[in-house]
Amino acid sequence: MVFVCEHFGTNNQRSVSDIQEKDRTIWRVMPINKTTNSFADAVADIPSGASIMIGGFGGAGGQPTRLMMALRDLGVGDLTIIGNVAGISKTTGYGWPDHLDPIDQGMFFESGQATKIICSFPVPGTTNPLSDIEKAWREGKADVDIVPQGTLIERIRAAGAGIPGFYTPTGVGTTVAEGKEHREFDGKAYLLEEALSADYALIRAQKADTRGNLQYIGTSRSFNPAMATAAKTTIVEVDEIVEPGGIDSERVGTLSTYVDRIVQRESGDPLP
Amino acid sequence: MVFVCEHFGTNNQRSVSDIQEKDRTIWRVMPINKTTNSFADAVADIPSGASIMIGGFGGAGGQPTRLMMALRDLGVGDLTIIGNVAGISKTTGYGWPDHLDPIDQGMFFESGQATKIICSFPVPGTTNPLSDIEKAWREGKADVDIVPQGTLIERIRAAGAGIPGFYTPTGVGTTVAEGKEHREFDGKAYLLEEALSADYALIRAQKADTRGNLQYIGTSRSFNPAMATAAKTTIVEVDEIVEPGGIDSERVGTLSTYVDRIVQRESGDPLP
Amino acid sequence: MTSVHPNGNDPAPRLDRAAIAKRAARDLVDGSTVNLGIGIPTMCADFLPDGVELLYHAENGILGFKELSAPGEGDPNLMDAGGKFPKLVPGMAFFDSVESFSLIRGGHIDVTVLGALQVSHTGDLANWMIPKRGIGSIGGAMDLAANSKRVVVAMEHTARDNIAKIVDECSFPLTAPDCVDEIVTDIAVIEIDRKNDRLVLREVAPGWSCDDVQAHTEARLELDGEPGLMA
Amino acid sequence: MTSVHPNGNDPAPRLDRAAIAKRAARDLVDGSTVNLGIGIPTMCADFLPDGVELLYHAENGILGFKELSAPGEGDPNLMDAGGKFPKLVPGMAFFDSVESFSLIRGGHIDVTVLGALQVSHTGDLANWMIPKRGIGSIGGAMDLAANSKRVVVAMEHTARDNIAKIVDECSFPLTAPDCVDEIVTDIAVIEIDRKNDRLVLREVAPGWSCDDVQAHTEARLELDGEPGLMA
Repeated sequence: MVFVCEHFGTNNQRSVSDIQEKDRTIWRVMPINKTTNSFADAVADIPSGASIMIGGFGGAGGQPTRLMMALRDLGVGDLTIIGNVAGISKTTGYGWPDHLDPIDQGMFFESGQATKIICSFPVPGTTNPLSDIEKAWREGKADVDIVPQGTLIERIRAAGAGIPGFYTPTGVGTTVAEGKEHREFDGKAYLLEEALSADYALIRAQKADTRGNLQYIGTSRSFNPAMATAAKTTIVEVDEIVEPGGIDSERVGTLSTYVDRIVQRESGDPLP
Repeated sequence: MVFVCEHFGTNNQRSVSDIQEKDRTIWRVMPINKTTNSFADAVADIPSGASIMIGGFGGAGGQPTRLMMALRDLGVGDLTIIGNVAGISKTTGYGWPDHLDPIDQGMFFESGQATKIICSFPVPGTTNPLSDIEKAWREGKADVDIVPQGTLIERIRAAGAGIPGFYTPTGVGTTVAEGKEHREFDGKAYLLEEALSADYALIRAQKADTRGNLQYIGTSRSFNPAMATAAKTTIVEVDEIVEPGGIDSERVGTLSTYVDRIVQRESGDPLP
Repeated sequence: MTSVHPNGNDPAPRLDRAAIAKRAARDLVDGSTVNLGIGIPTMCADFLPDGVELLYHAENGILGFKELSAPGEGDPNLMDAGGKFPKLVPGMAFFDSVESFSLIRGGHIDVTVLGALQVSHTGDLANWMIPKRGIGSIGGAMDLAANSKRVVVAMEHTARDNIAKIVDECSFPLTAPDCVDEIVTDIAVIEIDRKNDRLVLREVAPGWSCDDVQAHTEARLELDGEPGLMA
Repeated sequence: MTSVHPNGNDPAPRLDRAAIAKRAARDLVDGSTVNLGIGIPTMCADFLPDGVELLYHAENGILGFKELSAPGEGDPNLMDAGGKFPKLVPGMAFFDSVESFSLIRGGHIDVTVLGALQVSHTGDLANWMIPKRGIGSIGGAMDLAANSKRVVVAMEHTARDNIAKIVDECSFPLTAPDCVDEIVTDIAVIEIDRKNDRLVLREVAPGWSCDDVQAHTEARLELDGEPGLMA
């Protein structure tokens, strides 16, 4: 056991899983195992009318694609979707490898399940065809609440962090500011923005341990870590589930306290 | 160059430095090198009257001890110090190995250089001797502004993140709330707290690359990453300076944009 | 501030600090994220019921720590909030103070166990400053007390000279109003029914009657069924 | 909204998109943290002066990216804000959207280069919504425009049918008021003197006179010395 402390300060490349292998008997594993058997099981209790955060930035990386498909298959309706660059991959290919047909949040508007989206980027570039979200909006079937991206992520972060409201310079003097409280600090104007929480967060990570600690990779962090903190129930799609210690303690991107259910993708899943 | 992309999604244990070794010629290094030769040089422009954030939590880990000693030697006065568990190690041994004499923020009050501290924990436990900060306060030589720890770190974070003010539940109904705006959200009372910035941040990290990206270890993050974002000038004490690529892109705890100067400790420094 | 029982007339020995911790530990639910304050609260970790494991949070930035390193073997880069050096164990996570207090303030701590100078009959907590010292340390106490899902006070029932700590109104500066759910002391377990602003005596120490406990308590205690025996 | 020069009477060819990007790139200072919008702004990266290297920020969570992966070789887990796949290079850093927009909103981006639908004489920027579409995408544009230390617009000087884009007052919804510092177009470089709410014509394209540029500009242009030649 001395090994751990002697080397902690000097050899940071060593991961905890190495230690575990050296002296497995000294560690006990938390009995809480958040692994869920299937994507269908993981979303089965989501009711009609729920508000649902969907992680990622737009594009395939960091998007909980299999959880989204399970929610679509569940068929519940009157959903409010909260996401970032929402539903533009299908018409533009945004963030998807060329050889794949993109899948995005538009699926819930195409299926008629969603009646509202809160996002920063619902409309593809001006020369692109309409997204499913934009179509639903034109037909009067969906409300679209467009929020500046920095304000959107900060509102989500605030919900998880116990901050009910904060002031931001972004949006002052624009349509975003309409109806909002303005306040000056040091002679400059700011808007009051409020926390944004949800009933469920569907997020994506690279790896989870069985307790629910999460590790992210590359730019696939995006909205996922903040959303994990801001929903009543957080459900995570991962490429791999490992035992505690299988994620380096220095690389935990979301603490297990925030996570309710984890589902592992099938190995060799053709979707990114 | 294909190597990078082929393996990125599948082998996350590989660090960027490995790639650099495989094909060193393809990378160019940013010309900006933030390395500073000595601790004395790094703090030399700090004037009397400056406000100075000092990183760490309390204890040796994450404390920029050598930068603090250089600032003491510089001798400038009328300083405002911003820190967390400020100045209690010397009287209690808090967070220091048993065989070493603790060094803490109290040094600036013992030397008479500091006239104010903003912190959460200036007083050692009730049965311990007075800290240097408490002594200076009793003698009327220093103001002490005591802020709840979560509010303190959030105010620092807010300064770096462009949030001039936010509402928090912490402190409502206590002396901390006196004179502050109260506001209800969903029937619950909150306090308005304002951003807290500084002229300088002296922080500590395990490793820096020459551009100023920082890597932290263990619990030595604490106040350091937020302080790096909230000061006009951020000066960093590290155990090791490496070339860009020497820190895994997944492990950058502070972005180089926030960092102005980095100083490497001597190898074998007896202080933690 | 008066001595509630100036003659110190105890009908039976009070429980020791370990026994207080053991009793407080009995209510901790498996898998909870908990923050244990310094002193008796920290000792709860040594008395968990069989099969119960907790996820320990320290506000300086760890989740999932367990026992401390042996003397002389700790590393300053792996410290807990009390300034001690835990061991590195699998499943641990490190994070900075922003994230640590987001977790606290956001209401994600299931249970906080802490010590107190005074607790009022409405659950007000005072534990950060003794007025006569003129200055005190708030640290993370206000965040933890105001925002944890459940706040348990584990402490000795009275201060020196039998001064009451469970009082009608706190005379010491508050850490947070209306926050304490349960008080575990060396002579009683008291539930704070915060909806009705009343203290309910749930358990008494062996050899102590309800009247004995009341005699050591400034605030009025109510009964809701016969109190059990602390064990 | 009217055509400022209905006959499209150009005295000389306008610069192409690459030349606009090249001119905008000339003002970028070595070591700056920059965010380049989609289109002409992105092309700035191809025309940096010798010895200048920039730290590229993409709001989805990268700092320090450079060129893109070859077609078919990108990884969705390493995307830029335009949905393309950069290469992994040493010194890169990944972070989440909270940190990315803290960097932006906190004023840590040295220069943002972006496109525009309209810019007013006071530096108001409109670039997120065409009113006739009825809906638009804000994305990170408001945060970047409102909070970057310096905002440069790189765009074609007029819209289709010679409709003015540099106007007295924006008729399109604003991205941010009073934020643009410089406009680089295919016929001119215009500084926005925001203290005095005036546009100063700094450079003209080869073959273009100040009057020619003014004829394509709704807002009044002022001179502060003889304009240089764009090159």
